[in-house]
Amino acid sequence: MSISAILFWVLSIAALFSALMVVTSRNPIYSVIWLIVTFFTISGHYILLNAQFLAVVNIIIYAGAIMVLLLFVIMLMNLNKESEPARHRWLQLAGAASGGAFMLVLVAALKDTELKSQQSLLLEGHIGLIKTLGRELFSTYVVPFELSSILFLSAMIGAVLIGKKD
Amino acid sequence: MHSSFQLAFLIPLLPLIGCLINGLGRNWLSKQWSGLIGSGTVLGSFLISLLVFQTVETGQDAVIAYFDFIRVEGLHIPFAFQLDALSSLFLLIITSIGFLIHVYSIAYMHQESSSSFARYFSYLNLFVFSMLLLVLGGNYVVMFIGWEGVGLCSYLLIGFWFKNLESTKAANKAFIMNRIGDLAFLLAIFWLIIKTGSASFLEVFDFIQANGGTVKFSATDITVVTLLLFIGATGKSAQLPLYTWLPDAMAGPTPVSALIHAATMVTAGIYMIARSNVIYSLAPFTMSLISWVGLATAFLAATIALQQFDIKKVLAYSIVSQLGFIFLALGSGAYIAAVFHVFTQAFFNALLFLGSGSVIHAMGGEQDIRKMGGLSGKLKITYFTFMIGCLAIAGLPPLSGFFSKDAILLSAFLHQPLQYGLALFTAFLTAFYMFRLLFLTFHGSFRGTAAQQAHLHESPALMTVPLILLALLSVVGGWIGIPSVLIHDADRLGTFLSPVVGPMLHEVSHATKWVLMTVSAGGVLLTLGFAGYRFSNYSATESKGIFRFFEHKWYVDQLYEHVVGKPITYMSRLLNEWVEPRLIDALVNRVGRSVQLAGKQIRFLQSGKIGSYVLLMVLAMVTVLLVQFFIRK
Amino acid sequence: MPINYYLFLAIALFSIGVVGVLTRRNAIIIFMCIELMLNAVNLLLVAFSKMHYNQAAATAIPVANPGIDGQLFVFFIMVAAAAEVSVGLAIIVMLYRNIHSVDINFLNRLKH
Amino acid sequence: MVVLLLLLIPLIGASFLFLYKGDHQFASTASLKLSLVSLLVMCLRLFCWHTPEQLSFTAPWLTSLGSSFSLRMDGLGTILSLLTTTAYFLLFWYMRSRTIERPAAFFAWLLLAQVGMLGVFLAMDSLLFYFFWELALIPMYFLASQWGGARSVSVTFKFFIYTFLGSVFMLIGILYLQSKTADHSFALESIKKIKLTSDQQSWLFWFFFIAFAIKLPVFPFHTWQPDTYEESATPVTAILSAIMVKMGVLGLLRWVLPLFPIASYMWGDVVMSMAVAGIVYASFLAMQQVDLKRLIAYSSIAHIGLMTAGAFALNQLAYQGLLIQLFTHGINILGMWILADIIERKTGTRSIDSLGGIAQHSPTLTIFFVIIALANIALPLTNAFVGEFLLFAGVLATPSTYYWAFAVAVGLGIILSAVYTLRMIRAVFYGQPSARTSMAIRLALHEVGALVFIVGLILFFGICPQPLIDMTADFSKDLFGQTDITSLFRKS
Repeated sequence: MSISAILFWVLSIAALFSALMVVTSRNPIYSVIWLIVTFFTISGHYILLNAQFLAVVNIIIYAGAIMVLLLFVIMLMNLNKESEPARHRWLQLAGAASGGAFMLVLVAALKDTELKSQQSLLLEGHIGLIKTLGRELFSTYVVPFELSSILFLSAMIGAVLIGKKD
Repeated sequence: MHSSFQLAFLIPLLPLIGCLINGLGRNWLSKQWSGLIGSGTVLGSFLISLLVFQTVETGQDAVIAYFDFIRVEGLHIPFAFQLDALSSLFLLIITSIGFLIHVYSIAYMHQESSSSFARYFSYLNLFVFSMLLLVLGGNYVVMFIGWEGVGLCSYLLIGFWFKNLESTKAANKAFIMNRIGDLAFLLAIFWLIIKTGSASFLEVFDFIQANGGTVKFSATDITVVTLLLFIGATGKSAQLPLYTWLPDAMAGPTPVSALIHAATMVTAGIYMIARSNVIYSLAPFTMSLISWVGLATAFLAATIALQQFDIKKVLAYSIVSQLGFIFLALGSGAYIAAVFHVFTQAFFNALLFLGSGSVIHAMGGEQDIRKMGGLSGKLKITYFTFMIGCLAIAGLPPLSGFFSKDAILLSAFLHQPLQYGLALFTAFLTAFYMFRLLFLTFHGSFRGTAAQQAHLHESPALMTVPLILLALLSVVGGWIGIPSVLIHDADRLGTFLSPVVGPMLHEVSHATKWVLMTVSAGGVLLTLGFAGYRFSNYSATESKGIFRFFEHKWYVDQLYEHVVGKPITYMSRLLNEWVEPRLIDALVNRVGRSVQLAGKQIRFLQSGKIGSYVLLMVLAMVTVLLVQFFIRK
Repeated sequence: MPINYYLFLAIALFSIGVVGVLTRRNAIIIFMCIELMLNAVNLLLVAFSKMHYNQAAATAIPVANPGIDGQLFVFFIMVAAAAEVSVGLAIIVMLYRNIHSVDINFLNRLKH
Repeated sequence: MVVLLLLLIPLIGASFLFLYKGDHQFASTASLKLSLVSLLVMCLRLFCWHTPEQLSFTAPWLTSLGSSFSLRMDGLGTILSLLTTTAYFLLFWYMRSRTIERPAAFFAWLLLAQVGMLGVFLAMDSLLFYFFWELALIPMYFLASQWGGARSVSVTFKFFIYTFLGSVFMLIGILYLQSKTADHSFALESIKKIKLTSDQQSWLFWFFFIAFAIKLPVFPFHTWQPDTYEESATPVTAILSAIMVKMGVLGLLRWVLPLFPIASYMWGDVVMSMAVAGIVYASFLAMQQVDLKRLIAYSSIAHIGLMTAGAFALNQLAYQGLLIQLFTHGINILGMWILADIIERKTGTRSIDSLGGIAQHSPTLTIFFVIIALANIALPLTNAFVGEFLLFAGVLATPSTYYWAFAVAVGLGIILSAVYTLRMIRAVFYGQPSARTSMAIRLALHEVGALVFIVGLILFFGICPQPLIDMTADFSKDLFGQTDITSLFRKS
C-alpha cells in the first residue's frame, strides 16, 4: 500500500468519525469543533487529489469564516451547554433509520456502476493549481463569477436587513 | 263491407262522448240531463249493436282497422275492431243490460248531488266504453286496453263513495287483484308477439293452427300461453285463487254491482278464453285445469253463499259460483254452453242485483237479511221479479237458467262424470241458498226497526221497469238455445256461434239427455221444497261446525292476508327501515366518511414542522430511488 | 484511487448529514449538517474532476484542462454556501430574538 | 343551426337574468317567453326543418386536443330536446305564481341547466359531451342546495360528489378512447371506428356505466336520489327527475351500447339484474313512504329500473319502447311533481298521513292527480302504456337466458306500482277531510293550463303514440344494427 493510499484511508476514517461526532455531540460547541475537523480532513482529500486551491479556499471559507461565524452565534445565544431537548425517541430512530436506508439504497444502486474501473488520479495534474483555475475562471466563467459577487452583495444586504432590530 | 259495420266505431264512441260530456260538464249539468246523456248514449250503442248483430246473423263478419296504434319494425298493432258472432252477441248483452242499468241508476242515485251524479254517469259510460272496446278489439292489445279500462272503471265505481275508507279499500283490492291477472294476460300477449310476430286474433290463430306443436310454436308454448291467459281470466272473472275482490267490491253502488260485477266485466275472462278457443283446443292440460278450477270455485262460492247474511254478499258469491260453472264449461270444451250461460246469467244476475238494490233502497240502506222479512207485501214488483230471478238461477224449466245450466252439466258429463256429479250437487246448493235468500227477505215477518217498516215502499217506475224487462229476459233468454232433444232446430245460438267457436259435440243418446235433464230439474224442485220448508219461518241461530267455517268464507281472506299481504308489508318495512338506511345508504356514507377521515388523518402529516417534512422528503427520495433502480428493471 | 471509494465516502458523509438533519432539533446543528452534505458533494465533484482528467490522459485526446469544470463548480458552491450561511444565520438570530429558542419544533407556523 | 339556436336561447336568457336581476314577475315572464320560443323552435324543427345541415352544427373547439364543437340532432336528441323544451315551458308556466326567493337567480340557474342538458343530448363529441355533462351539474348543485329544505346542503353535497365521482370514471374512459382513435379525435364517429377487444370493452363499459348508473340512478347507486328529491325545491326536483335522469339513459343509448356492444352483452345479465332488483326494491320502499315527494322519488327509481333493463334487453322492441318512454315518463313525472308542489304549498304538508279527503273539496285537483298517477303506472290509453308495453315485451325477448326471472321481477314491479300508487291516492284524496284539507284548493288559471296541457299530452300520445315512434324509429333501428348480438358474433 502506497503512502497516498494510507493517507486516503486515514483521512476517510477521520472524516467519517468527525462527521458522526458532529451529529451526535450534545453540546453545539463540540459539534462546531468536530465540523471544523471534518473540513480539515476534506481539505486533506483535496490536497491528495492535487486540488490545492480548493483545499485552501475550503479552509479559509468554511473552517475560517463560516465556522467562526457559527461559533460566534452559538456563544452569543449562550447555547454552549446541552440545552437541546432530545427529540422523541421514535422520531430519532425513524430519522436514523431513514437516513440509513437512504445510504443503503444509494450504495446498492451505485455499487455496480460502470465507473467501478475508473480511477481518480492522486497527486498529479495541474488543473487544481491557482493559475489554471484563475485563468479559466476569468475567461470562460467570468459571467457566473461576476454574478456570484452580486449574490454575495445581496446576501450581505439581506443578512443586514434581517438581522436589523426592528 | 256492410253499411252497419261502418257504424261500428260509434258503438264505443257514443258512451265515450257521454263520459266526456258528463265528466267535463259535471258542475253545469242538471241531474236530468246527466241521466239522459248517460243512458241515451248507451241506447244509441245498443241500437247500432242490433244493426251489427243482424248483419252478422246473415253470415258476415269483418275486421276493421282504424289507425295504427303501434307500428314498429317487426310488430304492427292496428287499432282494429273485429265483428263476428261472438263479439256481436256480447255487444248486445253489454249495451242492453247497460242501458237498463243506466235507467235504473237515474232513480237509484237520485240522492247524490248533481255533480257527483254526473260523475257517476261519467264513470258508468266510461265503463261501457271500455267493455265495448274489450269485446270489439280485433287483437289482444286492443282487448287489453278495454280489459284494463274496465278494471279502472270498476276501481272508480267501487270507490265511488270515496269518503268511506272501506269502499276505497275494496276498490284498491279489486284493482290490485285484477292487475295480477292483467299481468299474466300481458305476459301471454308478449309471448304471442315474440313467437308469432302478431297480436291480431286471426293472424295468431292462423299461425298456431299452422305451426302449433312444431318448433315455431311448441306444446310448451301453447301450455304457457293458455295458462297465462287463464290466470288473466281468473283475475277479471273472479275465479280461484283471485276471486276475493268480488265480494268486497259490493261496497260500490248496487247498480254498479249489477252491471260490472254481475253482468258484464266479470264475463270478460270468459269472452277472452272463448275468443282464444283455437289455442285452448290444443292445450288439454290447461283445459282440464280450467274445468277443475271452475268447479272448485263454483263449489266454494256456493258453500260460502249458504251462510252469508248480507244480501249483496250472497249474490256476489252466487255470481262467483255461476262464473265457476261457466269455466267448467269452458274447460270441458263446451264454448257454446259457456257463452250461453254468460248470456242467460247476465240477465238474471243483473235482475237479482237490481232487485236487491230495490230492497236496499226500500230499507234505507240496510243490507242484512236477518233484519228483513215479509217484504213481499210492500214490494210486490220487486218480489215477483226477484223470484223469477231466483227460479232462473236455480235452473227451473223452462226459465233461461235451466237450459244453459243443462248445457253445462251435459258437457261436464261428457268430459268427466265425477265433475258432473259435483256440478250437479253445486247446482242444488245454488237453488238452496237462493231460496234461503228469497224466503229470508220476502217471507215471514218483518224483523227490522219500526222506522224502517214505515219507510218501506215500492221503488219508482224508473227502477221497476228495468226489473220487469230483465225478468222477462230471464224467462225467455234461454229459449234461443233450446236443445234439439226438446224442439228440433231450436238451438239458434249454437248455429250462430259455431263459426267462431266450433260446433258443440253431441255424442250422446237422446235417452241420456232426457235422464240428465230430469235429474237436474227434479233435484232443483226437491231442493226448493226443502228450502221453503226450512226457511219459511226464520229465527236467528248461531251457526256451528262446518257452517261456521262457511260463514267465515273458508278463512281465505285471512289466509291471503297472512301468506301474501303481511309478508309484503314486513318485507317493505324491513327494506325501508333497515336495508336502505343501514346497509346501502350507510355503505355509501361510510365510503364518503372514510375519505373524510383519511383526509383528517393525512392532514397531520402537514404538521408545519420542518423535521417531519424533511423526514418525508428523505423517505420519498428513498422510494423514488428504489423504484428507479430496483423495481423498474 | 478507484472512484468508487470516493463515491461511497461521499454517500456516507451525505447520509450522516441527512441523519443529523432528521434527528436534531437545534437549528444551528441542522445548519451545520447541511454544510456537511454540501461538503460531501464537493468532495465527490473534485474526485470526478480528477477522474475525467485521468480519462483524458489515458485516451490522449487533446482537451484543454480536462475536468477543470468540476473544481470550478466546487468553487461556486462554496460561494453560494457562504452566502447562504450569512443569510441563514441572520434568520436564526432573528428567530432567537423573537422566540428565545432555536428549537425547530417551535417553527410549525407553516401549518397555518 | 336549429341545434345552436336551442342552446343559445336559454344561454342568453340565463346570462341576461344573472346580470339584470329582475323581480319574480319579470324573471318568470322572461323565462316563460324564452321557453315558449324554445318550444316553437323545436316545433319548427319537427314540422319544417329536416335537412342534415339544419340539424347539425360543427365549429372548431379545442382543435389541438382533437375535439370539436359538434352538435347533431338525431332521433334520440329530437325526442329529448322535445321533452326538455316542453317540460321547461310547462314548468315555467306553472311557476308564474309560485313565489320563490331570489327569483332572477333561480330562473337563471334553471335556464343554464337547460343549456347543459340540451348540450348533453345533442353533443356528438365525447369531450363536448363531458363538458356539457358537468355544465348541467353545476346549476343543479346551486339550485338544489340554495333553494332547498333544511338538510339540503349536506344532501346536495352528497349528490354532487356522487355524480361527480361517476363522471370522473367516464372522463378516464373518454381519454382512453381518444388515445386509441386513429386521428386522435374525441368525435363519436372516430371512436366508433376503433376496434376494441372484449377485455377493453369490458372495463371501459364499467367506467362509462358507473357514471350513467349513478345519474339514472340504478340500484344500488340510488341513495342520493330520494334525499335530493325530497330536500330540493319541487321545481328543481321536477327538472332533476323529468329531464336530468334522461342524461343517464342517453349515455347508455348513445355511448355505452353502440361503443361497447360486446361488453353490453357480456354484462347485460348483471346490469339487468341490478335494474330489475331496483324495480322491486324501490317499489317495496315506495309502499312504506309517508312523505309524498319521497314516495314519488322511489316510484321514479322503479321506472328508471325498467328503462335500464330495456336498454340492456338488446332488441329493437325494447329500444323503441325506451325511446318513447323517455318522453312520456318525463311528462308524467313532471305532472306528478307539479301536483305534489301544489298540494304541499296549499296544505303546508307533504306527509300523506296528515292529508286525506282532498277529493271532497277539490275535485279538479283530484281528477288531475288520478289521471297523471294512473298514467304513471302505465294504464292503457295513457301515454306511458305503449312505452312500457314495448319495454316489457323487449325485456321478455332479451337474448339472456334469465329472461323469465327479469319478466317476473318487472311484473312484480308493475303490481307493486299499482299498490303504492293507489295507496297514495287513497291516503291523500279519499276519506274524510283532515284539518289541513278542509279548505278547497283553488287552482290558478295558469296552473290549470299547465296541467291540462300535461293531461292532453298524456291522452293524445296514449291514443295515438305513432308520432313518437316515427320520430325515433330510425334511431332504434340504427342502434339495433350496432348492438345486434347475433350479427356481431357472426362478424367476429
